[in-house]
Amino acid sequence: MFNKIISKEEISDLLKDDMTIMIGGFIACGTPERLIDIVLEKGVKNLTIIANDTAFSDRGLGRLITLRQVSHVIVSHIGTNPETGRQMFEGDLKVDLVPQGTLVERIRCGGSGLGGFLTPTGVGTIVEEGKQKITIDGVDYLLEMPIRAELALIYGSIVDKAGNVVYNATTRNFNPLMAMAADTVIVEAQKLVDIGEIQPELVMTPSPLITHIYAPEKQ
Amino acid sequence: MFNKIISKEEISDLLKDDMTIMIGGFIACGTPERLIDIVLEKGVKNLTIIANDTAFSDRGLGRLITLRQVSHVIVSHIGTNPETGRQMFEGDLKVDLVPQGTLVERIRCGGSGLGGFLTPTGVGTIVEEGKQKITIDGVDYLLEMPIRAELALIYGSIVDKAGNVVYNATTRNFNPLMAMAADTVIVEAQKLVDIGEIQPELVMTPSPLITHIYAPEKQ
Amino acid sequence: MIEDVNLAKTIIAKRIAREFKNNQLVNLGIGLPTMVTNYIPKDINVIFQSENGIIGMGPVAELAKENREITNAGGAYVTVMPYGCYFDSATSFALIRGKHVEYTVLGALEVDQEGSLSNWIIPGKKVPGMGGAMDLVVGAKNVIVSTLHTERGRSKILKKCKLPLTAKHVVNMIVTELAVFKVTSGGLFLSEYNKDSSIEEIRANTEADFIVVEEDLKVMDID
Amino acid sequence: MIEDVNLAKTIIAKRIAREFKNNQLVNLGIGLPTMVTNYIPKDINVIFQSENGIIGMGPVAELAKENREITNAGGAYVTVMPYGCYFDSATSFALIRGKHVEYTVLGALEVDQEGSLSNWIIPGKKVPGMGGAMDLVVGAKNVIVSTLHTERGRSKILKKCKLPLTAKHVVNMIVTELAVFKVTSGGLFLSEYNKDSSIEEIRANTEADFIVVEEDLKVMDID
Repeated sequence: MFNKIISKEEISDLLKDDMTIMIGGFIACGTPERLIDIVLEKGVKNLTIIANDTAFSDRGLGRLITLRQVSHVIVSHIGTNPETGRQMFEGDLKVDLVPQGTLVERIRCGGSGLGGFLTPTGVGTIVEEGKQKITIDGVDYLLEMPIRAELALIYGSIVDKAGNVVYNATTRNFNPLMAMAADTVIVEAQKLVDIGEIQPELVMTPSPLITHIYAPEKQ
Repeated sequence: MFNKIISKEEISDLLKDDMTIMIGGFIACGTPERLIDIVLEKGVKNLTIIANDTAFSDRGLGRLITLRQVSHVIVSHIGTNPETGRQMFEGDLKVDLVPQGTLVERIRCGGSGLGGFLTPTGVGTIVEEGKQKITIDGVDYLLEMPIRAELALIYGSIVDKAGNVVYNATTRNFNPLMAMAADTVIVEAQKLVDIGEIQPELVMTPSPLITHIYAPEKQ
Repeated sequence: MIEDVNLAKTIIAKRIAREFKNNQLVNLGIGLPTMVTNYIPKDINVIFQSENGIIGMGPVAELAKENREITNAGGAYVTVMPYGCYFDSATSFALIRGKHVEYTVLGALEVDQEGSLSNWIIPGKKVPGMGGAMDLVVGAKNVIVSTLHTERGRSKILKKCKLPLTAKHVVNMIVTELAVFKVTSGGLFLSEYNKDSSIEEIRANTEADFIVVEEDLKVMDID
Repeated sequence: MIEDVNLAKTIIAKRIAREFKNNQLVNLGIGLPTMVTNYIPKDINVIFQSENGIIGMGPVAELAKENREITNAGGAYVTVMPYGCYFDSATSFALIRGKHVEYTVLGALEVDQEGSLSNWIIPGKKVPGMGGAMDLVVGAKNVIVSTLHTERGRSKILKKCKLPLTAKHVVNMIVTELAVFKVTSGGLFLSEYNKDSSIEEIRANTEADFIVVEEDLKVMDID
């Protein structure tokens, strides 16, 4: 009935130079490391990466920066990966820093058919540069815009064969939001289970949002 | 450590005439019927109710309309309760109809510290009357505003003594959003359990959002 | 004309049921649209969304087997498929507005040749409210209107809706017991006709202007 | 002045720990703010929020007992209390911006007498990014800045921040090893002083203008 399991080779074929990719995770917790392996192996270049942070130079999506496959990151934090800062100062990597709450809400917006939202975060700081400011009842807000990607690579602790996803503990972070905001969504299943094994209340990403399932243990 | 269990009498004392109250539920599924009983018994008047719909004349929050305790409803649908339409046509009840997706997003906004959001829903219809229209990349959006209440009455299928809430099946609907958007939040616990009995991934409303727990079975 | 209303509705439901592909996510309105579930081809798995918080909605619950915590958007007790799941209303409408629902099928008070739809209010008479309809027609990838071709002899498909709109320029397809129309930026096209009817009968019962491209015209697939 | 940096930090952490009431929801920044957990009075239950998706965060996980799926906002492996729960980042910042977090405690590069804060960038030198700090200071009900009073002999509490701001006019309280200040619309008030220091020493080491109301002035409670 559902036929979403995909191989390493099929994923590799989906990857192109110049792509915009969202990658789930928070400082490499809840990050699809085995999917990142495939991006590394394929060696695609000039990527734009949307993520919470750039993790470490040898862990998480930081590995893509170390190998210079990325030309632009849109993130809230780069402090854990000195390589990001180095490439930025050398002029090789464009870094857009976005407040974390604004970044995740922009992703939600991009996946929810909303045209933007008003947030008080960033008012009176350099974050407001180039943005429309709207005052309501005397309070200033920035109009922040939705963001989407061609591809989202996410992590799932438990995934059923229909594509329903459960994220354990703090692996949830950006993953369920990104699953709504990309044209193609691939989940790396830490554990793949049969349909019916997940309590329906526990599902955090409904199956129709998942395009493909990658189950490294089954390879 | 946590001391959130509240009695019928204490709840009754919190209720006042002219209050704005959010009530969870979707056509009386996931509605706190026993909390509504207390509002009926107290007989407070001139209430403003924010909810998805007005349920039935003898079930759900429709009972408050039947007893003429409500002067204003902000809902997406009144079709299941002819009494609402009757009082509206007689001029006794003010009815604001809001598209369901806009209504729930306004509640989320009210609980999330956002100043508003842009939605394509309602553009070109009477819903746009009196609202700011913002055009982005040639697409028209309505700027919709946050909404909050003094009190939220919600239903929880399983509630622990700290106030963590699980909603079974379709009882979830508006409940977790309303739990974020009111100054005081009372949950009616269908089943009250000890701390530690709920899997932490399954919690749908975190305990700090719940002010009081009402457990009718314990009364 | 097909005088038997139940037969007419069955024709509409059957035709719409042929529209879906495997594993597509579909939201059906209350009433006629819900009848579509009875005619889904056996080799096609359609995933039903209910805007009160279900993906993978199954049939209505059997009597005495109802679970009071599982209802559909009309308040009826329903079942859920093994691949199903639940979510809150904010997530539900994020899915709906965010173009994650492939098809929405709704009834109409009026629909017009520009793809505008009125189905939520008759001012001064009947005011049920829009519920989730305004979000559904704006957000779903494809909007199908299911309607009897005429009501009390009057065409339901107009040049321009007169009642307050549910949304402007959103309908992709109109299915009646006599015909299937496609709404495009170039106008309303008759794409299929009921073999028991005729283009002349359709024209006589349709207020809207529509275009017929003979070589593209097909017979409605309802057998 | 207190020359021992560790002692200074301990004083700050101890004082901030006295600020919380039972069952309040608190978010602590990385570094000095995290030290506060060590000094919460035994009769007070503070509920810790971690913006990566925890309410009810417990102590750092013991070595070899780490669960790789449970980290804090700094990426360290932590534990969770029995009353704890998890959520996604959109929900986390809905809680933060929505004034559901009672206190946020953060470090500062600079803080000023108007309650503005700079703690995320030194242009051209150090650009870690703001992470969740901008949302936390705008959204939390109370913003406490924890900072050593001076750095390399220079006051951290300025008339006006010179570095790019994290937010304008948001700080409620500044706690250093020498003093506690309250930021009000009427200006910066010295509310407490370390009994091993003096108002003169505080004035000599503070660039900001501050007001002293003798009858309201207290000794810092850090024993």
